[in-house]
Amino acid sequence: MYIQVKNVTKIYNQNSPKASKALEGANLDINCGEFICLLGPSGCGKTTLLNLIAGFEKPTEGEILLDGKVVNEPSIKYVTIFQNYGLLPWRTVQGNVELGLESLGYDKVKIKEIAEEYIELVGLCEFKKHHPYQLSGGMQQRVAIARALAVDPDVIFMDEPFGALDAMTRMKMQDEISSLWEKKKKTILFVTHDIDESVFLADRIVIMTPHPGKIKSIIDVPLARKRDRTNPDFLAIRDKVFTEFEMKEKDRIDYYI
Amino acid sequence: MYIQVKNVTKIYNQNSPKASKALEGANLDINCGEFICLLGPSGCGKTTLLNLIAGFEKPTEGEILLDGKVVNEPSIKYVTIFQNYGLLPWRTVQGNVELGLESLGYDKVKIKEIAEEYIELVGLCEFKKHHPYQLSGGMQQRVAIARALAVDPDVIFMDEPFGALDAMTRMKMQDEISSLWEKKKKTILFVTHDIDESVFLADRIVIMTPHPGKIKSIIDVPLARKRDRTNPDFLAIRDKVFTEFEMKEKDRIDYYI
Amino acid sequence: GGSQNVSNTENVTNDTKNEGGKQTVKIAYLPITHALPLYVENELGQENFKNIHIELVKFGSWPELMDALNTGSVDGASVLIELAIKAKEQGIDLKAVALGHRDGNVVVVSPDISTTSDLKGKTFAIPHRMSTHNILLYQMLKDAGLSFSDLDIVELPPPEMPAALSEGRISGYLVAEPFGAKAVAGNKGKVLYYSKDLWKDSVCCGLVLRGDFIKNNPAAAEELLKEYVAAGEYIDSKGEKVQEISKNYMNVEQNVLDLSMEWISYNDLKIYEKDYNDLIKYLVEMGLSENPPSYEDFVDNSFIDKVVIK
Amino acid sequence: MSRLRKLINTLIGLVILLAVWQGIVLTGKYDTSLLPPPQKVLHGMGELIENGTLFTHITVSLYRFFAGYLSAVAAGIVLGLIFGWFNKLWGIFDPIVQVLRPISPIAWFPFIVLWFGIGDTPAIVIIFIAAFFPVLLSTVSAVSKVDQTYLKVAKNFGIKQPHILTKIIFPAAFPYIATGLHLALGTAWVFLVAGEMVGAQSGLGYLIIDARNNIRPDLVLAGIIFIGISGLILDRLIRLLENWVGKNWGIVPNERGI
Amino acid sequence: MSRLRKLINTLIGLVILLAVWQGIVLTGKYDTSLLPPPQKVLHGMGELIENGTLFTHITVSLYRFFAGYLSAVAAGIVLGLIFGWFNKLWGIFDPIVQVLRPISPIAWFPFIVLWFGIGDTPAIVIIFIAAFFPVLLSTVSAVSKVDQTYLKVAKNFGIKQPHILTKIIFPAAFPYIATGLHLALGTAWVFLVAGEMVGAQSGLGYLIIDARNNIRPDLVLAGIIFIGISGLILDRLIRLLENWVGKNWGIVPNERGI
Ligand SMILES: Nc1ncnc2c1ncn2[C@@H]1O[C@H](COP(=O)(O)OP(=O)(O)OP(=O)(O)O)[C@@H](O)[C@H]1O
Ligand SMILES: Nc1ncnc2c1ncn2[C@@H]1O[C@H](COP(=O)(O)OP(=O)(O)OP(=O)(O)O)[C@@H](O)[C@H]1O
Ligand SMILES: [Mg+2]
Ligand SMILES: [Mg+2]
Repeated sequence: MYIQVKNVTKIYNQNSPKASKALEGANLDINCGEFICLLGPSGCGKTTLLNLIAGFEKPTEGEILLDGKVVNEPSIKYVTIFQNYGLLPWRTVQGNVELGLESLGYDKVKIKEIAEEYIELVGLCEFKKHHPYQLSGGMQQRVAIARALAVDPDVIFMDEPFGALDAMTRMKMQDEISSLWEKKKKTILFVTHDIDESVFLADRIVIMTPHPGKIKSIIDVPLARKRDRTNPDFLAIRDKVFTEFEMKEKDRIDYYI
Repeated sequence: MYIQVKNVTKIYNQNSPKASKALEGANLDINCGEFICLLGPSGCGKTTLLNLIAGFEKPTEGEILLDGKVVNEPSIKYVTIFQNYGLLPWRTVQGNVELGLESLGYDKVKIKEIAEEYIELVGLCEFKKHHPYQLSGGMQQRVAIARALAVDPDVIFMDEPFGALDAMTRMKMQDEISSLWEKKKKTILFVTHDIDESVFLADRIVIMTPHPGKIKSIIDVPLARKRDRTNPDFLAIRDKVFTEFEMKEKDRIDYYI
Repeated sequence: GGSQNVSNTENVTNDTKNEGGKQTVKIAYLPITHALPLYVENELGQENFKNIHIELVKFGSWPELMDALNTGSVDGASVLIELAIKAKEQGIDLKAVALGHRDGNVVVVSPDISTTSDLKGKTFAIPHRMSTHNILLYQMLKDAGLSFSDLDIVELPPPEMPAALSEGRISGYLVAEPFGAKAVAGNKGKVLYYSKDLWKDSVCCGLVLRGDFIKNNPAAAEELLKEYVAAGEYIDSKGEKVQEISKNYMNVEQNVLDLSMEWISYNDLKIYEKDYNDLIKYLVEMGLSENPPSYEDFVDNSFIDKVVIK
Repeated sequence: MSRLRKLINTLIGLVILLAVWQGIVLTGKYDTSLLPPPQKVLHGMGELIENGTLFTHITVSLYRFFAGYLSAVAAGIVLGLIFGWFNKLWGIFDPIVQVLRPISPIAWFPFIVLWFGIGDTPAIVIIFIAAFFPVLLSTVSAVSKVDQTYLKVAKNFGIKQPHILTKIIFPAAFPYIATGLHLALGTAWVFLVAGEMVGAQSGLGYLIIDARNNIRPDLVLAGIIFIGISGLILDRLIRLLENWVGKNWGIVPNERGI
Repeated sequence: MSRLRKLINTLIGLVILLAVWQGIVLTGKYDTSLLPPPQKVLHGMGELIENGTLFTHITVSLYRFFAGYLSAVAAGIVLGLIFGWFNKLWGIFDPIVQVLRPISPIAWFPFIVLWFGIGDTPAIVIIFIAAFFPVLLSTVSAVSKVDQTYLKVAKNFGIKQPHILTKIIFPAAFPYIATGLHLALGTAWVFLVAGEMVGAQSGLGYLIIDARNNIRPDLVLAGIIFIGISGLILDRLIRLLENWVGKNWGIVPNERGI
């Protein structure tokens, strides 16, 4: 197993009156090169689980191993793409992509070269001198992806990367990330609350439920790439995920909408 | 015909160097009591068309009739629910719902009575003394709906009302608005860029395309209520809408993501 | 102490108002030794007034005091006579009716200065150009064959002068009392000259009244002057209450006060024509005033003559 | 817990300040009659408290301050709402305000005395001037930043003037206005000393000026400390107001602390 | 078009101001030697321009202003970054700053002279004091408001100190700091007059004080006008800086105009 989440519980603000259990007894094994989607409604601990694996938070109980080693702190080998991209607005596209490379100790020429390579990969050559605010949401997302890929990480964590995009643009980006993944074969952990998105992208879908955050079940998606959103097999799995949610959630969901 | 959009074109900042054509030659007829969805990617003029019909903007060319009269300015008979709900943050739930009633000239007791009736309708009795920020997105949306319904309008305009909600909450709200519509039989114009959402809600889907904003086609949704998102008929129409977009958009979409 | 003096008659208006049937006369002052007769008059003369009641209004610096005097917010002031002359020249109706004091200004220098020429190239402070202190400095330099350009002259708020001298920021200063005595008593400076050595019978502070006040209330002005002159005589006769009164109005140490009292006198507070003309001559010569008011225009001795002759 | 922490921090801060001060005094570089040691200032403070004058000074100053500040707030908000709403009018008055604003109240002294005499009124006027511009400008900009959606909602629900101003614009702009009020409070308090230079016979500003003229640096420092502490208390009070606004207006309390 | 509109507005504003002023003078309520009419002030301004003193005054004032302001900016930003980063430290210094801040620079006069002498330095110090606190406080709060995501990104990409400060914190905080700089500029400029009260022999503030001593209200007003206009120009300049920051930092230019 490449990533092992062993019986992990996370309680925020432990030993304080406002303690809250964000994740309870999570177990998850991920293979190298797998595309995993964490799927669940708001507050079910998706971000928490991701942050734990990426090393931004420490588990209250349990243990997380990444490539055999206990995760203690973030590392440039495991790059996270944040919910709002986390681009530095004061740097150009080029500057943002160069950010991670700067601490890898390459010389300036090399840094520029690599950055340009990845900017080209995501098709933003024309925009490399632009600032993030001059780009659309989809383009910003691609910059974040280029920045992550540029440091050649082993794992990429993505936290609702397409949450802010409109539905059409979103589908386009799903296509892109899917084909990038096929090209680069990175291990990807992808958080979403969109059922279609998870079915379209994942090798396996980790279904989570809140109060407290838990892993409810894991659904395999044995569909070939590139997937077709209107294909019956696709719809069958989509159906399955729907059922998975609607069964137990129906009567509960009223309270936390 | 209850609402008639006759060959309407809207150009913003006309006669200035930054003039932009937001909508071109739109024609649309809507029956009383119909649920219409405007569907299309960002920038295709959905909001523009809605604002024109609601009277917030005036068409550059063409004419819009509502109940036989030319639309000139907004009226309390046609209420809009805005993209970010448009709740007044300094008023409680109750205060927000009372807002429209205050200008209808009812006395205080009557206002309170009506407001409470509609707060109950959307199931927020417990929260009537809360301020909007103390509510989740879905609950805020329901306040906006209660506020709109309270003034007993003939038409309700909704601009991406569920855009900020997560996918699960969104589905729940779709169920709710659908059953409210069946109960109250208002004419509803609903803007969205989510294909599933439009198929789930609409009697007819108005498909729009950008550059410049245009009505491309109108798709009937002859499905019974309450609809099932995994039902084959549902999926067939969903399919149809997909095709409608993917055909011409595919090669273009690259440029405006 | 003076700084704790809290007056409850805070609302000072343009109109002279009545208090217990008496007309209130507002006189502005700065808490300096030069206004001592006013303090004594306020404490001891008050009961002798038949028709008036004086109210002293303290200010922090000359410009604000002049603003109040010029605009009629007060009826009169004990003020640097040059400032009043300047105001008169600008068209404000003021009359000088008495001196504030005689002599009493000293040139204070740091210990390393022993003659005027030692000041060459050094920084020297005066309160501002429109002052007797500037004239005294002019005369002192002239006596030593120097001119203003040989020194670096700065205008400084008087309270900051002792500190500036003590810290060596300036090498000397010339200003109203007790700021000179402060440095001397603290051994931070010494007296280089007394004003009477530089310019005999120099005119410094004066009691100035507004023209409209004099015109409308000549009797009040006369009463005011009567006790004012009496106060001056009382001070010079080393009246027993002088110490206590001055401590009440100027919250400075005893030794500082004693020292500054040694240099100053308060008898014969009449403004004589010769002294005034000397002053005018200086002002014109130094380019401080182009068209100063004549003695007749500016000085009104009618009151002091009445009360002194009595 | 957090309160205790704050108290401890404040005490540590105080100790550091006193230590530095005492340290400078101990170097002997400055004459103690020019830079008095802490205990002398403490003694001066005690003197002022004991003979009761401090209380008078503070009440008088607070009276003047609030008279000036509150009237500036009222005038600034009303004019700000008007200017903010009638953009064209603001276009004309904006340059006037922008030229008048950077002028020190001290520079206005001759004219303030001319129009307002001496004593309480000029102090109030100077505090008014100091507070007025921040309030006015923040109100104008707050109105111009009111979310268009609220106005659309008002129009949609048939709300007419003056209700648009009272029910929509003012409450929508109020959180920004409150920030302006906070800012103005600080600015205005700083001008208390200047305000009490024109013929005032009491007040904290007067206390300082008088102590300065009497060459009593211990009392100057005592006055400085009283002014600083009162200013701090006023600041905390308006911060409470701001937090209250934030809570009732549905905004996360702002921590700017400016 | 919009430029022209602005110019016309400014002119209309000017005309209104002059008309009101002239109107007050014409009522005859105030002696013209106390409230001079516009033409007399204009004449005074002409006089100052002709004999070249105005130029000297302005350059001297600007020198002092920038010396004080820029050093306050440097000190405020550096300390602000440090305090903002080391929260605990700020907990201790916060109370000290909060007590010192509301104290008028005028109150510090005796000690400023004691430590900094007379002439240029005290003016610079007073402007420094006036500018320092807004810069410091806005920097501290800017640092505390830096989006945690940026820090996470930095950590993720293995960026270490001091690069976190220079590459992340400072640029991330800079837009807020720039607002603080704007604020500080206005505050500091107001204190120019106060600053030039301590032994300065030139400068716009001195010009006003000297005119007051010479009972020349026309020159006082001339000085006021010059100070107002210079302040306005400085304000526009820093607004350009702010817009530049906004543009290069990916923020919508702010229109607060405070
Ligand atoms: N730093 C934190 N401190 C305290 N509680 C937290 C913190 N972060 C998350 N929580 C709580 O933990 C729970 C899980 O949060 P988490 O952000 O992991 O959910 P999520 O599934 O990512 O939700 P979303 O879809 O809204 O992003 C929530 O109840 C949340 O309030
Ligand atoms: N007030 C305006 N002034 C100028 N141009 C505008 C204005 N409002 C919209 N536009 C332009 O008109 C076009 C259509 O905008 P509109 O807001 O109607 O699109 P939309 O379909 O609602 O998009 P979205 O899904 O992003 O809300 C866009 O190109 C937009 O830039
Ligand atoms: Mg999350
Ligand atoms: Mg829209």
